[in-house]
Amino acid sequence: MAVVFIPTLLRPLSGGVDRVEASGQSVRDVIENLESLYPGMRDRLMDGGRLRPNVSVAVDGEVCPMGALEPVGPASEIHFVTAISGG
Amino acid sequence: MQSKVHVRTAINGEPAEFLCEPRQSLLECLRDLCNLTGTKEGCNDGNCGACTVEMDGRIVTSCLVLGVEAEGAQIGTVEGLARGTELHPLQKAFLENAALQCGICTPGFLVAAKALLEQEPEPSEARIRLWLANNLCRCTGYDKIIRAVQQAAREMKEARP
Amino acid sequence: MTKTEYQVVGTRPVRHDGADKVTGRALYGADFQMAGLLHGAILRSPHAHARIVRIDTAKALAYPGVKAVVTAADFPPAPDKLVDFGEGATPLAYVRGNVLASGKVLYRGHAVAGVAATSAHIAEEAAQLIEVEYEPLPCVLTAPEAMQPDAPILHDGLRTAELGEKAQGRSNISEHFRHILGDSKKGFAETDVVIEREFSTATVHQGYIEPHNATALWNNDGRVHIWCSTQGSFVVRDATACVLDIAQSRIRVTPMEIGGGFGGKIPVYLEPVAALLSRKTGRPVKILMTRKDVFEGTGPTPGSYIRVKIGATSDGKLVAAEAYLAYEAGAYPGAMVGPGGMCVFAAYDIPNVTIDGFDVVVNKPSTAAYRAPGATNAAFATETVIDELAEQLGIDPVEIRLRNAAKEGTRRADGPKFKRIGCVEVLEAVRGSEHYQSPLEGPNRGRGVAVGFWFNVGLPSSCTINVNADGTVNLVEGSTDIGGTRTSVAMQAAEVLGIPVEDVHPSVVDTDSVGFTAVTGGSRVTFSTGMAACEAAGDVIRQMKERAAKLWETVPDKVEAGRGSFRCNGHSATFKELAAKVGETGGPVVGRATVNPRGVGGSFSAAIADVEVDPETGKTTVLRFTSIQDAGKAIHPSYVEGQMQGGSVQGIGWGLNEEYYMSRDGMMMNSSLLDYRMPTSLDLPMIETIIVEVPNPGHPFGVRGVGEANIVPPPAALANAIYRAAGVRMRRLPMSPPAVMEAIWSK
Amino acid sequence: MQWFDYAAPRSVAEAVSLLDGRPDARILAGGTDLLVQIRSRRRTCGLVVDGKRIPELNELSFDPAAGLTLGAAVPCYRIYGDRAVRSAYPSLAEVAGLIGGTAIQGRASIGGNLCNSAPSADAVPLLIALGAQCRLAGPGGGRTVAVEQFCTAPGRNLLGAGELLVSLRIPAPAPGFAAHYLRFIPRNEMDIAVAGAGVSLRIQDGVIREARVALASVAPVPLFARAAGEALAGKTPGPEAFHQAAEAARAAASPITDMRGTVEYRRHLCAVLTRRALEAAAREVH
Repeated sequence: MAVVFIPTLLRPLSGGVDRVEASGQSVRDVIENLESLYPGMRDRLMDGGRLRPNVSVAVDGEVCPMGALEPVGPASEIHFVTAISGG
Repeated sequence: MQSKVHVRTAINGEPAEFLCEPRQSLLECLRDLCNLTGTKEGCNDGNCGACTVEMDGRIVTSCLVLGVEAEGAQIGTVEGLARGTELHPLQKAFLENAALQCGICTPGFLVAAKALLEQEPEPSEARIRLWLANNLCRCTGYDKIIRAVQQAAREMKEARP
Repeated sequence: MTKTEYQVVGTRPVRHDGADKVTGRALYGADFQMAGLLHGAILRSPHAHARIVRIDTAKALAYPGVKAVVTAADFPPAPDKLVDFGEGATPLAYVRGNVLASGKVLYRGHAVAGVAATSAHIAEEAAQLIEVEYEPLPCVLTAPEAMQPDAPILHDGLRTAELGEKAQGRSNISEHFRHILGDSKKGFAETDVVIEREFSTATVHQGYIEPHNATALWNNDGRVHIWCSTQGSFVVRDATACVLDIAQSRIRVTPMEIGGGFGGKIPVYLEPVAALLSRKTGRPVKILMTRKDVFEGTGPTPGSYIRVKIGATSDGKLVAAEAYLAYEAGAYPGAMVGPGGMCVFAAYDIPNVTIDGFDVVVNKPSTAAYRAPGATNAAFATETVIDELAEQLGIDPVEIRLRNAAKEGTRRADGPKFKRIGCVEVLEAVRGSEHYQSPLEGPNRGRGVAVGFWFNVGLPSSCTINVNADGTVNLVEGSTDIGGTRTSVAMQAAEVLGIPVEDVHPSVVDTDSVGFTAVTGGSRVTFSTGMAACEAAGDVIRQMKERAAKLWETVPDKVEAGRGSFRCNGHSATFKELAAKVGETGGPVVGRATVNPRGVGGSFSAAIADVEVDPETGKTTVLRFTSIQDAGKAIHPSYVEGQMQGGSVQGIGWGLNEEYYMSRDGMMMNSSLLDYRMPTSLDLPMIETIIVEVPNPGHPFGVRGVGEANIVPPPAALANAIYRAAGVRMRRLPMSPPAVMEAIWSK
Repeated sequence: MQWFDYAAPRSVAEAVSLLDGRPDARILAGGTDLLVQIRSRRRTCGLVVDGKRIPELNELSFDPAAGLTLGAAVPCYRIYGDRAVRSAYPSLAEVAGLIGGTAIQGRASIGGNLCNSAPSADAVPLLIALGAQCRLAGPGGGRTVAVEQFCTAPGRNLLGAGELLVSLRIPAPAPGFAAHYLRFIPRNEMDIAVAGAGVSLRIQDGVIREARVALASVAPVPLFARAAGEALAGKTPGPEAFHQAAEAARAAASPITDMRGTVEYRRHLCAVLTRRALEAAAREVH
């Protein structure tokens, strides 16, 4: 099962838990499973099947261009991070 | 009555003439009337040096010269630096030293540096920095520009008989 | 590990566009000419905050030579949607509102109307004839003031967002984020020394020498062609399409040469206005900004208010840290405080961290990216607090950083663990440098160091490589070249193909002629577009093997390729020889690749600054300066050095003199290059460079982007140096002579 | 930029007749201030009268007895390039090299610097210290005024309708005379003085016989700090005398707070710069 790190601002939804195991083949699956654990989580992270604007996902430390469609490994670490651009 | 002025001048050693409004700067006349767009506008108030040209043997910021003032003058622009296909030693040195990044300030620096080396063939680093302080570059931090001018000075010295 | 031997990578060839750029032939946006061209001008708001009551364009339209006037009323109705052009998602209404103000003006310099006329002078005169009746409103100019409950509100509809949830009630805070790692309260309890300081930094501008420009032609077939100087031609296409509510395929953007950007030439300002004016007139319209327009009407980088608290044990181990960052977004949200929060403690392995960030709108120009956006402000705070800690603990400032340096596996405050990074190597290079080792002598002199980080980005790039019969190739890319990237990209293709870099002819083409390519920004071109070039070159090699196999009557897999030659069963052919035969073996060879890479390698950079402070005037002179940066692998070392030197000097300007000096009513008082004091050649020493190479495993040659991290440490390094020279801790940028003098007086 | 007409008269009389009755006419010398002001709509102008083709405005001549005649339109580079100026008035050569950068000095003139009448004009405090006189020409004939009387308010001076500055006359330096101008700018070039101090000293037999001090950027006009100079007369050059003069300069200053500095900072700089300029001038005498 992948380890999902709950973003600080969503920890009220998880009762303060900062990481949780969740299964799923893709980031979207994982979020759906997270939703069943902590209702309300999905809408904070996704909007219409895609990650919300300005939310990026990092799987195993790499920011993933495919977002919600990104495949997730059985022991992946998943973080939701600020999207970075640059000058 | 608003009427344009016929100006006869010489640009890069060739006779040139144009018809301009008195309010048009030499920079505008070069760029818009003579199609010499190598001279750039960065600030239009004399503080960036991107529009530096030679006028009667002196460098000036062409944004602060009226086109009508070019009557009878000798104007030198970046387009006049190379001789045919042979680049000026400064142009070569700028390329070899990676002394340009975006390149927008480069024409002004080249024209200014050429005037310096013609007047003072062996300037010190401090002298180069002072002379070029009228030319802003935001990309390079000046380091490679100064080195390029130093290299060109050396090469021009060696090339002299 | 053995060092890979490269033929091209790591050499210093002359850039492909060099001759054009030293002869004045290179065509920048302002140089564009076309038959029938009209010239535009923009009318800008004289108020920092006002309601637009009425706009009367009659007098302007009647002025001889004027062909058209446009205002926000000329935009089609705005669909309510979010748009993202690579710099973060934002409501379309905000993007459009910044192009031409609608209802309210939100900063002095806010564009209100555009005019097209037969000459630029006439357009400018006519703009002054547009009558705008304003109802001035109170303005708010700094983040702390704008966050007050009774502050004037810029946007009635703005609600504070916290990761997908919007707060109730109007506010100037568009976003709040928080990162918690460990437990900072508990952490501080375990420390021996805690230092907490407040900082503020002024709004500064990227200061590119070329003002913004755009020419647009709304053609009779309904397609719009735009020529402009931009960091991202596809961004201009997509943003203009959104603003005008037309299909992006109706727009073609030809990127002209660009005279500097540093993040500031990503947003659109003039392009949609020029397009509207062209539609009204049926003629091409060119608009050039003045320098004042650039300062007042484009996107500088945020001013900020920052609090940083760091605690350490007596042996110099950092245990806990907290940061509070409030960045001024300007008129519309998007202050890049997110990256600031991700970078504020990035250089350190600290187990207990809390970071709060606020994106705050104020009545100043809508900010844009500027070289490692958000990171420099944050590092100024952190790196001066670290310096104080080192002093209090009696530890060398480089040593304390090394003891706590982030490394592979260090968990960042925002969650993920670092991959392979070069923070330790950069700090070791500082410590080992001749500069740091040599003593600094003399009165009123001091040395400071600081370190900084920038993530860099990947994002999509496309590339095609066409093989010519003479053995050269034409490389087609979409990354506008601001500092020699045609060459750094071509070098990578040449390395893969095994041919001289002079045999690669790179072209930056328009949006109809190459696949989508994201902006030249985020230090991504040599990384991402370079990777696309590598892959396209690999595609060429694959096809060339097929051609060789045909010639030698074998299968492609049996053909070996390397260093520009192909071999199989005693046959061999050089790339050039094989290229001559592509016609007879099946026709043209075109390699292609698109990438959207992960594996972006972040870059650490450090600075060593030696200064002398005149105790009677407060003026700081930079005596010696060294920039150290991890480039992963320097493709073209001269251009890596150039990025380091340029970024350092921008950082020096930011640190010492640059600022938007605002009047109380929101007017920038120093909107010229005379009074906005960017460094001149006379203000600087040579900028020494040390390139560190900790290869990025995510790139074929190990590249880490080097465009940005170098601007991050200089202000802090200077502040630390000033402290040693003059005995004053500077916590406000810029550290201009009057500011330093005042600090000396209040010692 | 608004439309204007252009004329390039060949004589002072022709220039006066062009200016007379045209309140919207402006004399153009180097144009480095005028064109910027017209372009930014800070000055209106319907007629630009180019002074550079008038011989008297281009005169640069030194007479050991009568002193220096400096035509109003003589560009800075000619001033610091002139051997006689460099030898007799090194401070003048130096100040000509302070105005703008190299390319600006190809055009900008000291006369223009004076006529622009900015409180920050670098050349004007030095001209005051040098005891320079302005030679004006107008419809009613010519007149001569001391430089310290020329500027009347920021951007304003006592040039009347139809009147123009023809030249400056600077007395020949007496034995034991030296002058110096120092300004403070945050950058090292291309900047406007936060404060400036122009001083002159005539030292005879180890005693200051005469001294003048003038200040830039600390009053509505370039300021003749008479008391600071008078404080030096009869004193031995040295730290004590210079300190007193510096304090008198500080007291004379009435600066404002703006983007270049605060009131307090500028007063402080007045004292520092006056002292440093006096030290430099005294060094030059010896």
